[in-house]
This record gives sequence, structure tokens and C-alpha cells, in this order.
Amino acid sequence: MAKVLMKGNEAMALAAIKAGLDAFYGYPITPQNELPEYLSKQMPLHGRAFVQAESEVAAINMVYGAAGAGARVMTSSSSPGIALKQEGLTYIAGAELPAVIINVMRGGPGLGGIQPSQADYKQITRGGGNGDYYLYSLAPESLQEAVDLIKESFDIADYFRNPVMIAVDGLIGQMMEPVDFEREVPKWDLKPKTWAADGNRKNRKKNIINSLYLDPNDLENHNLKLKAKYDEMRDKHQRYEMINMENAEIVIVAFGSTSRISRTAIELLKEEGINCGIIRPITIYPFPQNAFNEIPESVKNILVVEMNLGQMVDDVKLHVQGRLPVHFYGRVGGIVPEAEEISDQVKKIVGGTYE
Amino acid sequence: MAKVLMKGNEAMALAAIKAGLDAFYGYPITPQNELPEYLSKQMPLHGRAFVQAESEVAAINMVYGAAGAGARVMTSSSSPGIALKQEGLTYIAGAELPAVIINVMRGGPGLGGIQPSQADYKQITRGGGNGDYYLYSLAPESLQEAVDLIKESFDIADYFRNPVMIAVDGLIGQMMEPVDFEREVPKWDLKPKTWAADGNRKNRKKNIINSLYLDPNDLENHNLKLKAKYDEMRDKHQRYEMINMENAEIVIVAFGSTSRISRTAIELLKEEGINCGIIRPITIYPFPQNAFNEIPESVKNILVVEMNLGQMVDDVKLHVQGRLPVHFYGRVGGIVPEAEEISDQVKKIVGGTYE
Amino acid sequence: MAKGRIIIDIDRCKGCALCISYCPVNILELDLTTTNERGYTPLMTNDKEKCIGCGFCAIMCPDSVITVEKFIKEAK
Amino acid sequence: MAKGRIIIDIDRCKGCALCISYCPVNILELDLTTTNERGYTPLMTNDKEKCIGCGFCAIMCPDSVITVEKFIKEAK
Amino acid sequence: MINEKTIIAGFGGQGVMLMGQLLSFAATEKDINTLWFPSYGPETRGGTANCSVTISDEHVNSPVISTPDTIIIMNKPSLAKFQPKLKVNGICLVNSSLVKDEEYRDDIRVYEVDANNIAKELGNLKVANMVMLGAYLALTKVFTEDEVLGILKKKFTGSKAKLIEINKYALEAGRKAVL
Amino acid sequence: MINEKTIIAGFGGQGVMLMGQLLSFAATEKDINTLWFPSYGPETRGGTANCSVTISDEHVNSPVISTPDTIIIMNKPSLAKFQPKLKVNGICLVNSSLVKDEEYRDDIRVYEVDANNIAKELGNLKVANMVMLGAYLALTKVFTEDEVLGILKKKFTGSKAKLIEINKYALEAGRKAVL
Amino acid sequence: MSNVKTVYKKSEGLSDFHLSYCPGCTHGVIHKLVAESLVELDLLDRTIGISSVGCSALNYDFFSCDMQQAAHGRAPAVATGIKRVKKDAIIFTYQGDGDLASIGIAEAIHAAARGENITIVFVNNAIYGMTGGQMAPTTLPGQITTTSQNGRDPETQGLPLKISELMATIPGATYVERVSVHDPKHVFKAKKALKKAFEIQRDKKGFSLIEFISTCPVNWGMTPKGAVDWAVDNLIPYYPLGVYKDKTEGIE
Amino acid sequence: MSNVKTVYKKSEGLSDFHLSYCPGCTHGVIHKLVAESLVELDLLDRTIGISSVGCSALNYDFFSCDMQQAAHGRAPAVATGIKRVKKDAIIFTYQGDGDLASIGIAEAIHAAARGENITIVFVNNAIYGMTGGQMAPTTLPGQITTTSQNGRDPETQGLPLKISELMATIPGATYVERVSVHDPKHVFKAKKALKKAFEIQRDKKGFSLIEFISTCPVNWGMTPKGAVDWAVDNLIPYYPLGVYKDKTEGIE
Ligand SMILES: Cc1ncc(C[n+]2csc(CCOP(=O)(O)OP(=O)(O)O)c2C)c(N)n1
Ligand SMILES: Cc1ncc(C[n+]2csc(CCOP(=O)(O)OP(=O)(O)O)c2C)c(N)n1
Ligand code: SF4
Ligand code: SF4
Ligand code: SF4
Ligand code: SF4
Ligand code: SF4
Ligand code: SF4
Ligand SMILES: [Mg+2]
Ligand SMILES: [Mg+2]
Repeated sequence: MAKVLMKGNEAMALAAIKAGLDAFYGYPITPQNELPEYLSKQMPLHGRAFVQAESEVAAINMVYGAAGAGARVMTSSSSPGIALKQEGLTYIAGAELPAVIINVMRGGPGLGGIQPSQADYKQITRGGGNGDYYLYSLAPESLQEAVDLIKESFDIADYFRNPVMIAVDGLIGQMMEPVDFEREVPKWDLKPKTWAADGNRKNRKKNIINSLYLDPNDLENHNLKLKAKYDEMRDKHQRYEMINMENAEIVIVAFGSTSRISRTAIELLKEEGINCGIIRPITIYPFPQNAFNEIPESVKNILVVEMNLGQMVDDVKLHVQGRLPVHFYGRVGGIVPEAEEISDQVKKIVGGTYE
Repeated sequence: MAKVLMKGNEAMALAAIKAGLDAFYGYPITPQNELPEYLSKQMPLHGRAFVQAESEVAAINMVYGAAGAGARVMTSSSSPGIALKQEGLTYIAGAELPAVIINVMRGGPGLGGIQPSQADYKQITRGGGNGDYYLYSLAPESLQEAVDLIKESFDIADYFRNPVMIAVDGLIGQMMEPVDFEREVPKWDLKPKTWAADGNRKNRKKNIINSLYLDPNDLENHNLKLKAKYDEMRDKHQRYEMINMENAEIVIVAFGSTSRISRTAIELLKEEGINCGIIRPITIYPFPQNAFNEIPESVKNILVVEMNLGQMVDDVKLHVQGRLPVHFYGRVGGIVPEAEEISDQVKKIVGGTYE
Repeated sequence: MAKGRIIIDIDRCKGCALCISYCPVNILELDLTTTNERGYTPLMTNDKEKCIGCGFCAIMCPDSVITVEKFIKEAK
Repeated sequence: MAKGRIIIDIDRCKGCALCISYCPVNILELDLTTTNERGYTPLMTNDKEKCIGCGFCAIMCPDSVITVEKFIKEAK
Repeated sequence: MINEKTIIAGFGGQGVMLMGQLLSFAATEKDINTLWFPSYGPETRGGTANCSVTISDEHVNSPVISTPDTIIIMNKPSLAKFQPKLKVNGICLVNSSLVKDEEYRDDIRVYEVDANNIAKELGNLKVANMVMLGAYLALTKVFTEDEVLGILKKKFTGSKAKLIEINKYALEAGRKAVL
Repeated sequence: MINEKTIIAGFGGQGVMLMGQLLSFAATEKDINTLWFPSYGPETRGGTANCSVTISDEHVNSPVISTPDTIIIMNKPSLAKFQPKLKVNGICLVNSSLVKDEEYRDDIRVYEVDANNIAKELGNLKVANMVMLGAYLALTKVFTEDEVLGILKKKFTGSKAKLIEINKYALEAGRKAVL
Repeated sequence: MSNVKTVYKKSEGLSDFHLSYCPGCTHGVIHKLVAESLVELDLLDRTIGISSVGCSALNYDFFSCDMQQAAHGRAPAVATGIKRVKKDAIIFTYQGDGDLASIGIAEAIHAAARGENITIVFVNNAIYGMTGGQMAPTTLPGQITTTSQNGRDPETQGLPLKISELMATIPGATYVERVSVHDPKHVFKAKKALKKAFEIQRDKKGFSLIEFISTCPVNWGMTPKGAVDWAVDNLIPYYPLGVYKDKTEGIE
Repeated sequence: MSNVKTVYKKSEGLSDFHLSYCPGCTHGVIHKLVAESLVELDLLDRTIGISSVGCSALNYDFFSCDMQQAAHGRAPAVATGIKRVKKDAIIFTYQGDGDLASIGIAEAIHAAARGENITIVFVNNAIYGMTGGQMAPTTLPGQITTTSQNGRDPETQGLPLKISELMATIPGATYVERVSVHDPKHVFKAKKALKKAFEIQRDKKGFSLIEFISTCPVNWGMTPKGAVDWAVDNLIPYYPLGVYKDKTEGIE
């Protein structure tokens, strides 16, 4: 099919519809408004549910409800709105429900700003809610990838019975690129949702959706069951891309928009005879630690590039384990780094003038 | 002065009053209810403010308000309630306001259970809200320490103009121990709160309390200013205790109640001729990385013990940097490990039978 | 002869005594001589014959402890 | 002679034309020949003599652009 | 040197928490280290509850008592739960009004006190816990009855002051039941 | 081979976003890679805005354009902001109705178009952006006017269809202004 | 001899679990009414109940229909989320006064404003039962709770919210009634109201809320019967029983 | 000759910042009234204003008193937090209909229920202005917004909330009035209401809320004057002006 030029937010919305979205519940916040706006029009046309909730808190709890009833359901928001959803998210994870959450990140903390940012890395990968849980979190770098991953994310959520977070920055939400909506994406092997409390009890026992376990033994077992899922994610479902690694003397680690800008940076560096690779985490949780085992001997330095103050650095260091020096370059507050800034940084490191 | 036997929650409440608490805003949640209950009676007697807010969200925003007006203010809650406060917390950090938050942790995720837990380590140390910010986070292991740290925490919050989190588990909230309330605690060098928007504008320019910076350059500068504070915390204000390190062959890393139980475990081990040390983080943010430079040569293994599924392990690994094997033992869901479980674990590691 | 009777599911009873206040013929009391499996002093009737099967006790019991049956005269 | 006058803080004006509708003597319009420092077409009066100093324009202006003065006959 | 670890367990409403707290208050009064901590069953209402009390000249470390020196058992489920943990030669003090015909380990010292009936005879079923506490004090000698009564006098003021007397009798009756 | 990076900047309301989008739509139509992205000033309302458009046969990497091949400048502040970034020998296309008497670098190619007045003459000040776009197409030859008009025809349907003609004239007028 | 007719027995709408409530707590009576209503209207198989956070948090075990446990105060949002994808299911929330009137007032009002076709069972016992007896928005002036130890002081703690009155003003709400379960007669009336609410939902006529005046003997410090009497003497005068809104009967 | 008397000039209560609102947006008029009222009552120096999240988020720069910016919907909680520690300060919140009626309805209701001695300036423009024109709880049935592109459909999107009417039912509220700024006469009336609210607060008589019918020319897609006229023709009939509650005058 021909490619369609669409705004990121609208493309993500359409991708969800293509994935069989039954219901969308959200609350307006810049820079993701085109997403609910698009769905407010399209969902009713498809006979599906759209509700502009009274708040992010209500929206995520509507998601929890619909997910418990077995529906494919999504919400979207941006950074402070995601902060408000933390209790809801830990509930969804605790009750083992599938749902997709899109976070179009903006600058923080607090009200912050409305320009692109990646400053929710901690909020996303460490879980801002209480308890031992994680969100399977995908960070696409282009609209095509965003669309493909969103289409797949509903399967992933159903497979793990766990919320999936799509983490993009405002740049991806606002930009336009041609997208092929019909591209095949992996289909996961899904079981029917016999666990759903869907009000259709005629031929089965009642179903209960719940995250409360007053008996500590039960809660411990429940936690261990959840842990097994997170272990499976880590062991089998890391995603990443290794770019230009052959003979690289330095490797950039960057996700989302910053990885894309880094692609331009390594072109610039190539012109100057510097071989720079990129490890691009596609899952930011589980963090793609395997990638770090594949780093070739030639590499002497790692540079983490983010639109935040270095939130991913710890994860990189954890898996580099002191084998290589890990440097950081970041811009914050809505400032998007240019390729030249990144390549300059690489040159400093390679040339040894980096402090 | 004579020691007073009090329930942890009440002792923490009284400590805050002793520190000059002007206002408490909170919402009931088990297992910390005695704290607001105590203050509901005591604060009015001292002519200070107590409001049972309509929700955790309202409570933290009341805290934000009073802190902006220059008051010493506190809230307390437990895990899911803290999840609800995340937006408020990132606002307080973003607007650079001092406030004290007590989290009496219970099992999660979601509604979880009401028994003791340390499963909010990520939520506390990584910030559940959006943006690049941190809470200075203290994890006392006894009531005396809780009282001393709370008394000091208001100074710390004022000094950094940053929220301080007191992280205890339900055990500390519920237990009784004799406490000396008059013990001297360090006094910090504090400047008058000339920045406060306190409605007393006669002889000065207007004051503004705010976390919104629409211009990305301004927001970047603001973020860098915040970062300088976090760097200062890390460089100068780590707190920890090193216990029985001399000739230790293995070191337990544990905070709060688990460190206390580990103290008994090392006594048991001593009886069997095993020398086991403890690194006890008192600040969990900033993580006391310096402690790991002081580990003696004799140590061959590290065992992290938590009432969660290993949330602090990454921090330990980051600072052990592969020099020593890092093991983990944890109980979750409200189960408090016994000293014997911990000592058994140590023995397995020391004996090499640990998988 | 009794017009009705009640059947008490003793182990569900919490001995709250609420039902007792609503019996129009005052035949209910707690059996202080025993405790049920969950430690409560359960309900008993002290004069079965007086029961009119009105159901008030059962309606007011929060724990669905009481079943009430009414004897219906056969039309002969 | 004019009973009053208005002073327009041209650079604050956003050219919204709201004030114009409320002038009872219809002497306000936008000055289409110019733009102010922020790119807006600002307000102007086209017949100063008619101003009665009623203040309606100023009251309705969202941006506090207009100062209104009234001339008061001296009691002589 | 004191180092006494006690677990007190029973139904909610039997006053087990208060028994433990009184011991901790008595310790604090004498400037002895102590730690009390409660534990409730998973039932929201009713169900069983217990508390752990450590009284020691040394600093108290683990609040959790793995191997109690003494257990005070106020109902059946509590016996099942705590008897296995009792240290060898430890004291197992049982409210035999509610816990009857049980099997006991033979390496422990079991004392049965018909606490409910003793309390009823004293005129208030609620003081069964104080009967047990009296027995406990008599057996362990951690504190004197007067020391505990002193605490009660501080707690029970105003309209509650009249309760002190019956509590005194209860402590005595408990002592007599085991000596 | 096409690889054209353009930044279009002006006041909100001058239609800079649409200009850029039209280019990206035209590229998509021809299956050429493209990326459009908007950037708004810190002012909530009013103020300046710009968009970056990359059109390329190759995969587009960085959405951010550090060194544009062409800049279209619709107001003064935008010139100050983007002139320094323009590549050596790049095209600087200026709406001279609003941007007058400025200093220009001497290593770039400056084209001035009196777009507002041309648009007013055409009967609608709003098509000033299309005048500029006509000039841009004439200078860069990235697309033909017809290709752009084809996009407009798809977008302007129904009541808006009548706007197509004036847009066509505007494109032409822009071309004539620079050739 | 005579035939035997069962006048009353435990409803099929309830599971075999023992209720977790304190002895004599009228939460249990309200549970029976919900269960009986659903059974008598033959709606049980297609019902999804939403447990909230309060003493009734565990009632997902007590009803024999599908159940989902909601975060504190959010049950109406959860109900909305479900109802929009399961239009034929019967959805009720079961919420206390802390849950609905305090933390969850926004979700309740907005569910009503949207005219969600759901039923809220609102249990007003003028206190936070579960957490040990703190003040609720519906605690009476002067009432003693653990956070109003000298009695609720309207000066600093405000005046109680009257939820039925408030919800009746929401244009989207269809049916709002306040009932009580303090004697068999009122239990009957309460059940009638509840059945009407479920019928309105079944017939897709919109949002209903039934407020139950309930007791908390433990935290009020009373016997169960004493608590019922206190409710009659104190709560009902402040919270008058009756229909506050019934669009199906033109009562607005 | 004649003397010159200044009939109108920019209030001292406003700073020199240019307001960030779109041309002709009546947010600006309301700002003037707040500033003028505080100056005329000589309260400015002890006032703390709470900016909320909406087009007015930046108004901490516009008023010349102390200001604090609050999270979306939470301004009444922030105000409460401050007022309880600064009893003599005059506290107002400035909130839009998205902010107060949607995400923040709980905080508004509970501040009123507690009888907090604060003043809420509530700006109802029937839309989310700041975020580009989404439906608000006060959007009229049939009104087109970016999330009700075929007009608000009461079937799925519910009926508008009437905030003054709702707040008037809260027992703790002292004074609630709805005003408009569509012509000089109404501007005068609005200012009178606002001054009364601040006087009530100054005299420690409790909670007041003044609802302003306002415009959003940009998102309504109208000229500023067209928007004012639309408000008169459509909003005011749905949201009648007047005093909804005034405990000081016995109007309840
Ligand atoms: C987010 C959150 N806040 C607080 C709590 C603690 N909590 C549990 S129940 C409850 C109040 C219950 O009161 P109510 O709704 O009146 O129900 P009742 O117990 O009286 O039936 C509270 C505050 C919680 N579990 N979650
Ligand atoms: C937690 C959170 N949710 C959402 C937003 C996005 N947001 C900003 S303003 C606004 C709505 C403003 O509408 P209203 O209150 O009516 O004010 P107006 O702009 O119309 O004056 C929203 C939803 C936010 N900043 N924070
Ligand atoms: S059925 Fe009626 S008469 Fe019989 S015991 Fe019950 S209340 Fe009494
Ligand atoms: S039967 Fe029911 S009402 Fe009667 S005492 Fe037992 S639990 Fe209470
Ligand atoms: S003061 Fe009155 S007459 Fe004069 S310009 Fe203004 S509105 Fe017109
Ligand atoms: S003076 Fe004020 S009302 Fe008149 S056009 Fe200018 S900004 Fe608008
Ligand atoms: S605490 Fe109160 S409301 Fe809760 S179950 Fe017990 S009596 Fe009922
Ligand atoms: S968007 Fe609407 S409400 Fe906001 S400033 Fe513009 S016109 Fe006013
Ligand atoms: Mg209640
Ligand atoms: Mg609005």
C-alpha cells in the first residue's frame, strides 16, 4: 500500500485502531493532543469506545476497567499526566492486565515545558508506582517504527498480561513522515482471555480482577509470579539495533529521537574518518543488556546521548561493568541536540580532550 | 530527658512537631494511620495546622502550597498513596520547595497488602514523577534514628529547597521502642526564606513559586541548577554506617528494618565463626557509593538483603563495579525475613553452595 | 403449634445479636455456653414454638445466617 | 470640544477590535497602515473631538491598552 | 542480665497487644531496652493477632523473634503457629479456658491457666489477659506485679481508675494459678 | 538525487506550517523520503514558529536540520535566528514586505519577495505564504507548481475548492518575483 | 400437617465466603440486598461488580458474579471503562463514604455527568471503617473519630457533604435515592430502590446512585443494635431518606 | 479650560508583562477586575494568587502580588495549604473550566466543604483553550470542539456541569455568584461580585466562588466580538447569571 504522510500523534492513533483498539480513554495534554482528537472522531465511526476522561487518574482507571473486561485498550498522555497515572499503572501491573500507554514526553520536572524530552526514562523504566513491577517499554525512533511497534504492542500486552508503555518524545508526536500502515508485524501466540471479568458468566465460574492479597504468603507468591514474567522479558524479549559496529572505535547508546540524530552524527564522523557505532535500545525496559556483550574489541569508549541529564547512564554502566569508559552528553528542557553537537562530543572523546 | 515508649508512627509525628512542623496535610492509609491521628489531636493544641485532605493528591498539593508560603510542612502516606503523590512531588522538586514526606511502606504492586515492605525503593530513589529530579531519602532502622532524622530532615529540606523522603516500612511504623526526643541533631546553616510567596509583599518585590519554564533555554538552565544540588547531595551528603567490617569475609548491604535484622544475623554468624559486615545505607538517595570504596580486602562477597525483589541490587552493582560477586536475598509481600534466613544465606555463599 | 421455624447456620454467626432485637416474639438469644469455629457466641432460639416465621431476624442478619421457613396449612 | 480623551499604549494593543464595538460615539478603528512591535495592527481614534470619556473602550479592552481621561469644567 | 523474648498471641479483642505493651512500658520505666511489635492476621476483622516483645539490657536488634523464650497462647490457632518456634526449655503459657486437649512438645515447659474462668470469677472476662500476665510475671520474674501495676496506674486515669483494682486481683490470681 | 533541507519560519498565523507540509505531501506523493517537524516559540500565543522539512532520496535521519540548504524567512526575528545556520551558498528567501533593510551574509544567495503586497494585490493577504512557496519552487526546482497544486486540490475540497485558483496565481506570482 | 415454604434464605447472589465485616455491621445487610436484587431480576450472570477500597474491598469474594477490585475512589471510572466496552453487562460499584465522597468525588460526579449507564451502591457510615475510624466527609458535626478526637469541628473541618443531594443536581444523573436498613420495613424499601436502579440500567436509562445509611459499630464504639439506633437518631435526620431525583418519574 | 481626571488606566495590580492571551480573549478583562478589586480594597500586598493550568498558567507573571503556580486542578488544595499557615493572607485561585470542573472538581468541592476562607475565580469558556480546543465539562450540547468534532453528543459525552449551581449545594460554601464580562454594565457587576468575595474573605466569612462566563475566540473560531455575542446568545441562557448562594444575605 502507498505510504501516508501523517503527524506522529495521528499515525500512532491509527496504528492502534489497526491493532484492534476497542477503547481509548484519555485526557488532553500537550504535545499529544492530536492523538485523542483523531480517535475522538475515528473510534465512534468504528463503533468503538472513546471517552475524554475527567483526568488522567480517571483515564487510567477506565483503562484498568476495560482491560479487566478483556478489551484492547489504550491511553496516552505526556510526562506530568503519566506521573498522575502511577497508581493506576501499578494496579494494572498488579492485577496482570494488558494495556497500552503512550507517553509523548516533554520537559520536566513539574509542569516543566512542552518541548520534546526524554526525561521520563526513570519514571518509565523503574516504575513510578509502588511495588515490584515493570512496564514493557518500547522507544521507537521513527513514525514507521512507532506504528509497527504500536500494532504489535497490543499482542505483547496480551501475551504478558502486563502494561506496555510506548515512550516517544514530543518530536515524534509532532513530526510528519510517510508511513506504511499495512506492514506485517510479528503476531504473538495468544490465549483466549478466559480470565476476563466480562459479565459473561453463564458457562464458567466467576472471574475476579484484583491486586489485593492480604495474606503475605499469597502476596509473596504473586510477586514471584510477576517476577517470572519480568525475567522472561529480560531473557527473551530485549530489543535493540546495533548500527555501524564493525571496527567502531566508539559507540553511542541512544534511543528514540536521539538515536536518530546520532545516525546523522555518525555520518558526519565517517567523513572525518572516525568510525562510530550506535547501540539503539528499542526496549528501554527490559534494558537490552545483551547488546553490550556484542560490542567488538575495537571499541574503546561509550557515549550515552539523551535528552535528559543522563538517566540511562546507570543502565549502560551496569552492563558495561567497568570494561569501557562511559561518557554522557545530554540536552534538557526541550532542547533537541543537533548532530554536530554529538559528533563534536565524540571527537573530543576520541581525541581525548573530553573532560 | 527520660526515654518515652511510643509507637513508631506517633514517635515520627512527635519528632516533626519538635522540628517545628507548621502544618500537616495527609490522607488515611494503613499502616501509618497513627501518625495523622496523633497530629490531628496535637497540632491544634500547638496552634498549628492539620488538615485531613480529601485525597493523597490534594494532600501533596496542600504541602506544595504551604511550602511555597515558607512553612515547615509534612505529609505521610504508604505505598499506593505515595504513587498518587508523584505529580505533586515532581512539582515540589521542580519549584524547589522544602517538604518532608514519610512513606511507611507496605507490599505492592497495586493495592497489594498492608504488611511491612521495602518495595518502594525504586519509586523513592528514582522518582516516580516526570523529569530529572530526586528526593533526598532517608531510611532509618530504629525509632530513635527515625526521630533524629525527622528532626533533622526539615533542616535538610530547607537547606536544599528540595523534598526529603523518610522511607520506613510498616514494621517501623507499628513497633514501639523507647525514644529520647531531646537528643541533639545537627543544625544546618539555613538562610531566611526570602523566596517564599507568603503574602507579605510590603517591603519587597513579589515572589513567584513555579515549575513552568516554557522557554527551553530557561528550562535547561533550571535543570542544570537542580542537577548541581543533586551533585552536592551525592558528593557531600551520603550517609551510611559500616558495621563489623574488620576482617569481614562477606558484607551484607541492607537498609531500614532489614539492616536491623541483619545485625542479629551477623551475631548468629559470629557464633559460627563467620565474620560478616554490614553496609547500611542511611541515605538511599543519594546512594552511599562511598561506602563501597571502604570495603576491606578481606571481603569476598556481597549480599544484598531487602524486603523486595532486589531493587537496590543495581545500585550496589553499579558501585561494586564487578569487583565482587553481588548476591541477593529478599522476602516480599509483607513477609519479614528472620535473622536465621539471612545467616543461612550468608553461610551458603561463604560455603559456596549458593546458587 | 409454631407457624414457622428458623435454621441457624451456626458457623456463619458472629453473635452480633442484631437479629434478636427484631424478633416480634422475643425468642432469640445468644448461646453463651458455646463458641463456634471462629470464636463467636452463636445465636439460638429459646422457644421454638412461638416462631411465627415472619423472617425479620433473617432479614436483619448481616451474615445470612438464618433460613426461615413458614408452615402452610394444607387446604384440606 | 471633546469631553474626554484616550491614550493608547500602542505596543500593548493586540488589534482585537473588541473596544471598537463598545464606543458609543464610534470613533475607534484599527490603524491598518502600521503594525506594532509584536506584529499587531493597533487601535487608533478617528475623531478625537467626539470622545466623551465614557471609558467603555478601556473597560472592555482585555490588555489594559487604553487610558481614559475626562475633562472637567472648572467651576469659575 | 535480662534478655527475654516473648510472643503473645490470640484473637483480636483478647487484649494481647496491651499485655505486650505493658511489658515494654515497664522496661522503659526501668531504662531497659525493649521493642514491641504487633502482627495482624490477613483477616481484615476478627482473626488472630500477636505481638513480639523483646526486653534486654543490650541493644535490641531484630524486631522479629525467631526463637522466643516464652510464648503466651490465648487461642488454638496461635498454639499451632508458635509452639514450633519456642526455644528448647522455653515457657509455653496457655489459656486453658480456650485451648484444651492439645499436644505439646516435650522439650518445653507448659503452664496452663484457666484464665477466662478466673477472670469471670473476678467479675470481668476482659481481664483474662491480666491473669495470663500475672502468671507470666510469676514464672519469668521479668518485672514485679507492682511495676506493672504502676504502669497501669499511669494509663488508667479518670473514669478508668476504678479498673486498677480488678487488674491487680487478676495479676495475683494469675500468679497463684502457676505457683 | 534530491537531498533538500529547508527551514520555514515566521509569525504564527503566516501559514509557515502549511508551506512545509505541502512540500512533505508532494514528496510522499512521489514516494520520496521526507520529514516535517514543527517548532513553536516559548510564547503560548502569537510569537514565532518554524518548521523543518527534509526531502531526500535517502533515508532521513536527524529530524533536526543544523545546516539548511534553504531558509524561508517570513518575519524579522526568524532572519536573526536562521541566517547564521544557512549553509554556504544556500538560499535565503525573504518576505521583504515585513523584513526590510537587513544585513545579510555575503556567502549566501538572498532573494527578496514582496509577498504581502503581492498577495494583497491578488486579493487575499493569506496567500503570502504561497507566493513565497512559488518563489521557493522556482529557485530549488524540488517540485513543480503543478505537483504542489495537485496536493492542494486533494486538501481543498468542498467549499474550500474555490481557493485553489488564487493559490495557483500566488505560486505563479512568487515564481515571477524571483526569476 | 403443613407444607413448608422457605421465607428467607441466603441469596444465590452471594458466595459461600464468610463476610469479612465486623459482627453486626450493616455492610452485610446491603450485600444481601444487592445479591437478591440481581438474582430476582435475573441479571446476575451478566453482572460485573466493582469493589472499591474500604471495608468492602474484599467483596469481590462475596458476590457470585464477575468482580473487579478498583483503586480507592476510582470505581466509577473503572465502571465506565468496562461499560463502554460491555454495553450489555450490568455494572455496579460498591463504595464507602471515604471512597466515594472524599477521594472519589470527581469520578462519581463525572460518571453521573456523562450519564454512564451504571449503578452506584453508596454506603454512608459517616466514617472510614477500614482504616480504623477516621473522619469521613459525611461525619456529623461533633462526631468523634480518630482524626476528630474532640468531635468534628465545622470551623476547621467543614460541614458534611450530602451526596444524594449533590448528585441529584448533576444533569446527567437519572435516579438518586437515599435509603436505610435499620429495620425490616426500611430493608424492603431499600431493596425496592436498588431493584429500580438495576432496572433503569437494564433498560439503558442511565446513571443511578442509591445511598445507604449504614453503621460501623466498631469504630462508633457501640453495639450493633446501638449503632443502628444511633443512625436512626442522628444520621437520618441529617441525611433525610427519600428519592432525590428520578428522571423516569419526572422528579428532578 | 478644564481639569483632567483619569477615568481609567491600567491597574497597579497588574505587572508590566504583556498578557499571553490571544487578541480579544476575555481572560484579560477578568484579570483587570481581579487586580482592580484587590487594589481598591487595599489587599494587594497581602494577597497570594494561585495560577492554575490553562491559558492562565502564566499569570503568575501578570499580577503584581505574590503568586504560586499549581498543578492542573489542584489550585484549591494549594490555596488550602497556604491559607492554613497564612491566615491573614488573601488567597485567590484563578481556574479554567477544564482545570476546576474536570480534573479539579474534587479539590474545589472539598475546599468549599471545609469552608476554606479563600476565593475561587472560575473562568468558564466552555472549552480547553490552552491545549487547543478540546471539550470541557461545560461545553454545550452540540458545541463543536476538537474532541467533539460533530458537536458534543449528550448520549456519549454527557450533559454540561453547572458549577455555580453545584457549588451552591455544598454546605460549607458562603458565596457563589455567576457573572459575565460581555459589556461594561456586566463588567461593573462582575467587579462588584468579586469585591464582595474578597471582602467576605477579608472578614473571615468563608469560601467564595465567582464564575465568569468568558470567551475563547481562537478555539471557538470567532472574532473577539463574535465570541462575546456567542457567549451572550448561547452560554448565558444555559448558565444563568446571578447569585447562587450568599450566606451573608441568607441566600441559600
Ligand atoms: C490510594 C489509597 N489511599 C488510601 C487508602 C487507605 N484506605 C483504605 S480504606 C479507606 C477508607 C475507607 O472508608 P470508606 O470508603 O468510608 O469505607 P468503609 O471502610 O467505611 O466501609 C482508606 C482511606 C488506600 N488503600 N489507597
Ligand atoms: C496533569 C495535567 N494534565 C493535563 C495538562 C494539560 N492541560 C493544560 S491546560 C489544560 C486545559 C485547560 O483548560 P481550561 O482549564 O478550561 O483553561 P483555558 O485554557 O480554557 O483557560 C490541560 C488539559 C496538564 N498540564 N497537566
Ligand atoms: S422468623 Fe420471626 S418470629 Fe421466628 S425467630 Fe425470626 S423474627 Fe422471631
Ligand atoms: S444470626 Fe446473624 S444477626 Fe443474629 S447474632 Fe448471628 S450474625 Fe448476628
Ligand atoms: S472613552 Fe468612550 S467615547 Fe471615548 S473612545 Fe472610549 S468608548 Fe469612545
Ligand atoms: S485597545 Fe484593547 S480592545 Fe482595543 S484593539 Fe487594542 S487590544 Fe483590542
Ligand atoms: S470497621 Fe465498621 S464498617 Fe468496617 S466492617 Fe467493621 S463495623 Fe463494618
Ligand atoms: S486559547 Fe482561547 S482562552 Fe486561551 S488565550 Fe486564546 S482565546 Fe483565550
Ligand atoms: Mg465509611
Ligand atoms: Mg476553559
